[in-house]
Amino acid sequence: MIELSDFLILGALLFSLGVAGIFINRKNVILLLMCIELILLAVNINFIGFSAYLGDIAGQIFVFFILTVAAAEAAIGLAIVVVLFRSRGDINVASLDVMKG
Amino acid sequence: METVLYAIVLLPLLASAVAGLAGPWVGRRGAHWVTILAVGIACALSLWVLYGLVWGGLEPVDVTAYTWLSVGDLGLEVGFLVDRLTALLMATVTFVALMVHIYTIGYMHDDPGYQRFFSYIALFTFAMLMLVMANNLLQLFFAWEAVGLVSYLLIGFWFTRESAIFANLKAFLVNRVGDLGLLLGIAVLAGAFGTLHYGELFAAIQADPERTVSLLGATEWRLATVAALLIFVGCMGKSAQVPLHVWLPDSMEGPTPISALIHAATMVTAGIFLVARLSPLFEHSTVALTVVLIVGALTAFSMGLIGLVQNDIKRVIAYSTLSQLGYMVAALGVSAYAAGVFHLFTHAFFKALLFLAAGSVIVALHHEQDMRRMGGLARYMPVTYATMLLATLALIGAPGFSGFFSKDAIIEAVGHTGGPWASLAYWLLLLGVFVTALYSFRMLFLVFHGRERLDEHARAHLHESPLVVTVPLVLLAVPSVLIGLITFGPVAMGDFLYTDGAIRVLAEDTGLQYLAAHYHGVLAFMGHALQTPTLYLALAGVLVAWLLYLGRPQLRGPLTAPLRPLQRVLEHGYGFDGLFNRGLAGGGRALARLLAQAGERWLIDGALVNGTARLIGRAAAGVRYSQTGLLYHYAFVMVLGLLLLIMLFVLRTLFA
Amino acid sequence: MFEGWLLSLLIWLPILGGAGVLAIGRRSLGGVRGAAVVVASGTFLLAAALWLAFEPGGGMQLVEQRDWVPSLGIQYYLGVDGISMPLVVLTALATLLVVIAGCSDAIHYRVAQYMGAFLIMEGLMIGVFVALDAILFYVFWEAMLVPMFLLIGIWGGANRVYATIKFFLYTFLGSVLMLIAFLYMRWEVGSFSVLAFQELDLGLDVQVPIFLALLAAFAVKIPMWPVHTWLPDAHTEAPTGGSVILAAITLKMGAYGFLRYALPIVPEASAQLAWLVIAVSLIAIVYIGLVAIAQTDMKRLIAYSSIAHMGFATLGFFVIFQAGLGGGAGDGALTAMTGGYVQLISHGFISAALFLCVGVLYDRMHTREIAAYGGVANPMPVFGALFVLFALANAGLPGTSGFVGELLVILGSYQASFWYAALAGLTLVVGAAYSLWLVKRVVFGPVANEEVAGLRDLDRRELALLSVLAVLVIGLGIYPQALVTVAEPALVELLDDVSAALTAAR
Amino acid sequence: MEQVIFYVFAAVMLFAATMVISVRNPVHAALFLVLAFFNAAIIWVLAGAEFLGIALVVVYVGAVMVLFLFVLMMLDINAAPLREGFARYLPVGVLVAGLMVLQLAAVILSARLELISGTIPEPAADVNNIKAIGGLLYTAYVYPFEIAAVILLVAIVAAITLTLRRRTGSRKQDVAKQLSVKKDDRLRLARMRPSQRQGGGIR
Amino acid sequence: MDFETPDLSAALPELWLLAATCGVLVVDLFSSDPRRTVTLYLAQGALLVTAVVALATQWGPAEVAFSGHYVVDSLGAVVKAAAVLLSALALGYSRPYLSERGLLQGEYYLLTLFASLGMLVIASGASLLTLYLGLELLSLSLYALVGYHRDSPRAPEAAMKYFVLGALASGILLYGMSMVYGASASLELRVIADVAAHHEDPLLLLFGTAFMLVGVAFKLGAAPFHAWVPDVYQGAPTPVTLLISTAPKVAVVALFLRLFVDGLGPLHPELQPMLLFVAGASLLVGNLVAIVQTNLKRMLAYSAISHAGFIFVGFAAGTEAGHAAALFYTITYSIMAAGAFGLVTVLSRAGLEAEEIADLRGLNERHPVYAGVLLLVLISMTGIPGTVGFYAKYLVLQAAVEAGLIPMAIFAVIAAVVGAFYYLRVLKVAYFDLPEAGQDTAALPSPGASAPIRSLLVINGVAVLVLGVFPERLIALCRAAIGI
Repeated sequence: MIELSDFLILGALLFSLGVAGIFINRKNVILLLMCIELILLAVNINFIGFSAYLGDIAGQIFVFFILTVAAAEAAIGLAIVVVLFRSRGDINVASLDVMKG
Repeated sequence: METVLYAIVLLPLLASAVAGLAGPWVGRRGAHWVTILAVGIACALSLWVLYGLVWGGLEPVDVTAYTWLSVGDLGLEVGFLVDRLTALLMATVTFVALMVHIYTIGYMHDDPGYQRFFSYIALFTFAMLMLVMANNLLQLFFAWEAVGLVSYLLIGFWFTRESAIFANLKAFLVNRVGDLGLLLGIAVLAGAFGTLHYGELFAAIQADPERTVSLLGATEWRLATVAALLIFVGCMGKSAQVPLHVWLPDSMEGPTPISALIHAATMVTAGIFLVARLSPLFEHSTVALTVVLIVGALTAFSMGLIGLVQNDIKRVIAYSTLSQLGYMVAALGVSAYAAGVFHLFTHAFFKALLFLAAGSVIVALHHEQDMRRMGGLARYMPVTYATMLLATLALIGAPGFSGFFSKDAIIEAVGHTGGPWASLAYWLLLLGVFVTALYSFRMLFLVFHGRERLDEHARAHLHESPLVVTVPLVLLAVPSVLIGLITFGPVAMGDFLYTDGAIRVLAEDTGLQYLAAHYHGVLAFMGHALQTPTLYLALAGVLVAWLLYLGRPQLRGPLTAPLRPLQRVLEHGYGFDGLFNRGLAGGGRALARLLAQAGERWLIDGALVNGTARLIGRAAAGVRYSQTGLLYHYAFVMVLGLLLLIMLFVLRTLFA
Repeated sequence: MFEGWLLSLLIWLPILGGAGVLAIGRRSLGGVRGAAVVVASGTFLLAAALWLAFEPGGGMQLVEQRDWVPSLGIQYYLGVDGISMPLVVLTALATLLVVIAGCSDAIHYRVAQYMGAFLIMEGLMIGVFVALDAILFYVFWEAMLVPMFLLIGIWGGANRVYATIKFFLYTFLGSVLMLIAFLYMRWEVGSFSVLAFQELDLGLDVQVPIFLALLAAFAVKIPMWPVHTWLPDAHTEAPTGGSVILAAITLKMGAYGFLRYALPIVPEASAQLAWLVIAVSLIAIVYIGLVAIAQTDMKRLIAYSSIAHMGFATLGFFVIFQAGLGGGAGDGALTAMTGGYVQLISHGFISAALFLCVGVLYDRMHTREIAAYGGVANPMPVFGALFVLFALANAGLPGTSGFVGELLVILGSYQASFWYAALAGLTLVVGAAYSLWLVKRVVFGPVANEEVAGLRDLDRRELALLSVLAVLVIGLGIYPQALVTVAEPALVELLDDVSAALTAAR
Repeated sequence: MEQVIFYVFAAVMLFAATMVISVRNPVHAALFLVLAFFNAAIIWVLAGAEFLGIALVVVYVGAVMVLFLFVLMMLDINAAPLREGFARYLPVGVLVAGLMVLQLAAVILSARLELISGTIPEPAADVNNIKAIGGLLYTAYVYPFEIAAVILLVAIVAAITLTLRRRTGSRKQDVAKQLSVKKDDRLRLARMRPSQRQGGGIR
Repeated sequence: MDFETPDLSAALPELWLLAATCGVLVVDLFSSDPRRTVTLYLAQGALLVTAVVALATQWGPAEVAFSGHYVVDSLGAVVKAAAVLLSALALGYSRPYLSERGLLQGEYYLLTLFASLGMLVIASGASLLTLYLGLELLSLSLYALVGYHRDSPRAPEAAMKYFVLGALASGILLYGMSMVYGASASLELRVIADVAAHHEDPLLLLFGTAFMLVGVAFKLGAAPFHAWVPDVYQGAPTPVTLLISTAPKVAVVALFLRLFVDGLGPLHPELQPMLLFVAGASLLVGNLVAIVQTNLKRMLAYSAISHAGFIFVGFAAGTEAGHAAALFYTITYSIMAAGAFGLVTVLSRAGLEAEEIADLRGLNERHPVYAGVLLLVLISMTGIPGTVGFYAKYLVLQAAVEAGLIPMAIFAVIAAVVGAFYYLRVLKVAYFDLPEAGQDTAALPSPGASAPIRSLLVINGVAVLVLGVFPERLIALCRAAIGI
């Protein structure tokens, strides 16, 4: 028997990893997109865990929509990455500091 | 009667307005005619009032003319109280003022500010009349300040002279110190009795003389003492008593006619009048009277001494005024109000004469005032010399001259008053007589006798002054000599000032009452003088002056050598001037600069206001620094914010 | 006939007129000046009509009450009593003078905006004095900052930016706290009517914070030590007209606030904290007076003297609690309060005149440094005479309006304590010192330099402006009863209310 | 049994996720992400969400991750110099991430909530997950479904807007542009200011 | 299985706008007009019609449709109308700017319309799902719009930052939603409200709420989730900045009200300290850092942060008055922001972005009317009475005071005073500074805008004044929308 808390802890760990990935990573912007995918995955695990626990299918449907949106988000995100690369020739996160202060 | 009073007061005011505001239209002649006419009429009417009050059966008047302001129960009004005291002063003021007006035509002949000057002196006359005719303290204060104002304007009449505008500022400020005392005294009285009308005030004090007032904590002070002392501070300011005398010698910067007016009939006498007018109040406080006596005696002696070392002819006379004012105040201090007022009265004539005569000399020498560059003028200016001599004799108290009676009466009155303070004062006043004679004749000898020390240019044009100058001199000389003989009996020794309650004396055994009781006529009084040291001291003074300045000038060096330190002290006016200029004025300005710099610029503006702004700016720069532009820092901040929210507000409920 | 609209007209005529002047813009200089003078004169005539229509002792009059923002309970609620009416007239007068003074070549840059700002400000200031709804009051109170900000900033002196921003922020900070207090009271009372506020029966624990909030607003505006430092800067840098309005009117707004809000609404807290206000008032009188002496800039000096003079007003208003409030022998409370009130109007005349005088000099010499002058009376005798007159009035000479308030406050505060009177009385010396020392250095003395020698005396416009003020200064000094008759009943009523509230609290 | 499977796959998934954020080469990171998704899919199936598990693999692994790889390779980024500073900031990152895990765990494991005791029920054998979802999607969830469609449309439009390069070589007259030309577009006056203080105090 | 056709008419505004957007898409495809006049007018027309439709069909008591995913009520109607009108305003300002930079393409309008559609969805969202989807629809469109000016050195960077942080925020929001779902077993806000009201231990709900709050605060640009705001405001093309700073804010206020009032309202006592924290931090950070900005757009961005703080004070009050205040504040702030950014747009032209504060030097000398608009807008942002900004602050403060949040109210007004400084600084440059001697006045920005846009700007400025003097209508509307 899988306990609900297992799911949630898994989600929590994954969420934290994703979030940490965003602020630890100083390299590739695309990695940030991957981290976002990790975060969404964590959320999805939560939803599915609750959905199963509650016996309510709405959680699964939410996950379905999250997947859809995530795909759209990825598309736009990658498009921005491409634009960024074209405009400055690299996608180094640390070099995104023209505007500050 | 009231119409007459209005006319007396308002005519000079109107004339002043005409001369001042319409100066360009009325021209020089218009200005002097209108003012002289107005003051002349006022003088005539004043004499008529005096006559009426004394002989004509007029009753003293106490009317309210105009409500200036009424707030709640407190009515502040303008009104006239005319009794014999007032009438006497009205007559003196207008008469002297009239003489000064006439004299001015000659004296200010070439001055571009001719109309302005007439306007001022007419205004001065008006202010002084308002002062003496007031029936309440507020109006008195109004006039008091107005007098101060006009003196300010007159002393600074030649406003392009640095020294003149310094002197007038000084005069005004020192007077203001006195005014502060007077105003507070008024506040005390108004606060206690809810009225400022003389009659009501005196009645109220009479009803409850022991009333007290608390000033500091629980300590109770007698109201009468507090009020009297505060008001006397005002008197010290206007009547230039030590230590508020510093403005007076400097006020010599004004044109000479104004010196005459200020020193003889107006302004400086206001303080004497004030105390006399408020005698019902002062009588209730022996403390106050003692203070008055000491201040007066000190002034009388110490200021006379300074007169010895002055070289400026007008400053000698100025110090003599200070000294004489001291006599008057000392008289007030022993409840010899009549003697004080009488001295005021006689002094007005001969002091005006002294100044005008000095002015005649100054004009003749083209505004030369230094006595060391005069000498031997008697033969060039006989009328001036003669009148000046008479005035000087009156001043030193030569028997028969007006000054003799008034001054002797004061000295005798003080002498017949008991108590250690009175004895001290008596000795000071006696010595003062010697000093007075010494400096007066020193001046006379230096100016009119001896070697001519004039420069050639001055000598070439030297001649007697025109009639318009000499006539007032002569006209003033007459009362200077005679007025004492005529009026001494009734005014000083009699009950002239007491019958209508103008002056009230509570004590039964004052020195003056003793004198009055033993008074047997003018001649007897003169005879009695032979037995007093006064006369001999005056004579000694004259002799010493003759010896040092005319007879044996070569003795002057050896004799005065040991006194050199004293001389230096005197030349510095006991340091009062230094104290005032550097200590008070300089100190005040230094304090002001300190406050402006440290308090305003550094503390409030610098530290508090701009400091706050700087602090905000620093904080802003700090927070701004956190906006690095780097994506991971932004994300980091967001996550920290999230953790903070959870930690502060969610986990709190978990562990609550 | 139009009495029901009189107050509205007084507010909106200048505001709309100002907008109209703005609309003329740069097209016609003469048109701008003419229109501005017409609007200002019209407003002044309305104000004169107000004086005539006013019945002394008649309580709130010419009341207009309409819904404005009904969902918030904010009303367009106007009315005048003896306290506000003279201030309205003073405002109209000062603006008229300023507008006429602005018709010279000294103001050549963006004249339409200059005039428009003054006219709009006039309407707003009148609004402050006649508003009986707290929010309406606040709206006028704050909105006034904007034209003044621009006036100082655009037409001001070298350091104008610092001065105007300081002015704005300082007063803004003070008044926002007042807004909070209003909101709180509206919560308690359900209406913003000032009169309803005054009926409010609050506990002392609530009154004190409200009082402090109101104090923050009014103390800054008046200004009181130590939140006064915006004033010298603002006065100094403002153009002449701005200084005149600042000194003559805006400072009065703070004082008016005390009379209309602080004292009647939170009497107990006012009584409780009166010592504080009295203390800073005395500090203002003595300390600020001394500071004024040390100034080297004419306008700065006059600005400091304004602070000192307003100290008399606040002293008069708050000494009442210790000066026999509620009648009694001499009735020091009424005396002091009347004195404070007269001081407001008088200071309006005198400071306006002094700033105009400085403006006259500044227009010719383009410096305000005292040291640059000396002996001005030689080339400018008429000016010199008037300047001396106003300086003497500033020093509180009897016979001028400056004396009346000081006398009454001193007499009244003596009832509270001899030492209050003594410290306040020091102004006799200190005030004379800074005023006359200024005169000595500027007007008197030998001609300081070539430039001074070349000065021309007042032209007719300047002479007319200063003469009007001279007449008012002397008139109020000789016949103060004209003002007191109008104001006294309202002040008595105020004192009665305060004393009743205090009695009830005990 | 299920528990063991869960833990194994969860462990692998966490490992993969850790590698995603820490490996040097972004291509490797993408592959590790694929691994994580696979494991997640299995866990989802364990919890009875078969449809979503399949969809995850098909949609994510099949489409989205391929897109990632495609872009990565297209942009051809040099991986080596990007390592700098990683170790330096790691402790802080780990600290905050750990703190976050602690907080989340504190709530999830809190005894007050019955999340620990709650178990995931066995998926009922007769329930058709796909059918249930499909039935709801087009009835109760029709409105969100439409919005999702619009979101995808936006993604298309946005991606095209951002990345499509219109041919720039063609010469075309732009009257508006010609008209709006100002002198300064052709001529630039270099204005040299003395070094100016940053930070905008009142100037 | 029954397949019922749902009653689509409930969502008429959304459907209309979607249809119109598709229509615009097609029309634009076939339009060869380089100025895109038809597209612009169609888009604006579509938005205006949407506003009318929303107010006409949806004003009234709340009704739920689409199986609990959609709610028809007055709040939705007002928010929709405000949002689309502001979008239309943003479009109105945009054309010259875009055309001068060669950016004038149909996609710009499409994305704006999609963003507006997202706002509509949010405004009527009655379930977590709808709200999430609406938010994503809005956000995705905005990400693309921010990066729209591809050749600019800053826009891609801004877009990247916005995107990554926005996605992170969405993730956090979703995590919170998952917790709320777990606690209440439903996505419907009505049900969640019911659960929240009767839950004896709302820890999990509260936990989720904290996460969701982060998501919402991020979208509103409130500290400490504000870091994106200045960079995005600065980097985005000015018309996009204008859009971002106006309409979406109104939608996000609706999002807040839906989530935390309709849904989690019963939790307000626990939520209040968080809201106060966010409000305080925003007021502090926004006002402080704005002081040291030299770039006008950045400064306005920080000022937006501080205004978000004020909006949060209204939220924190938690009363209906507070919510109405927040709504009013947001709408009026949007009008002011539109004026401010509109002015920047109008003053800019190809090759010169008039976005440095120093560029405004001597504006009053050159263009007194524009200077007047700037004056009105900025003093309104300061909160000076006579302008609508005063009533915005007033309503918030009154709500705060009546909710007993007097210390917060005092803090807010003091922050507003600090904030006044930087607005004054801009006015100082525009009014008090003259063009430098030797500076060629032609080198200063001059309006490259056509007459309609100039009048639009003037109307915008005057609206600030008129609403400030006669605020009753708008206040009453906002209050009615909340249900007072």
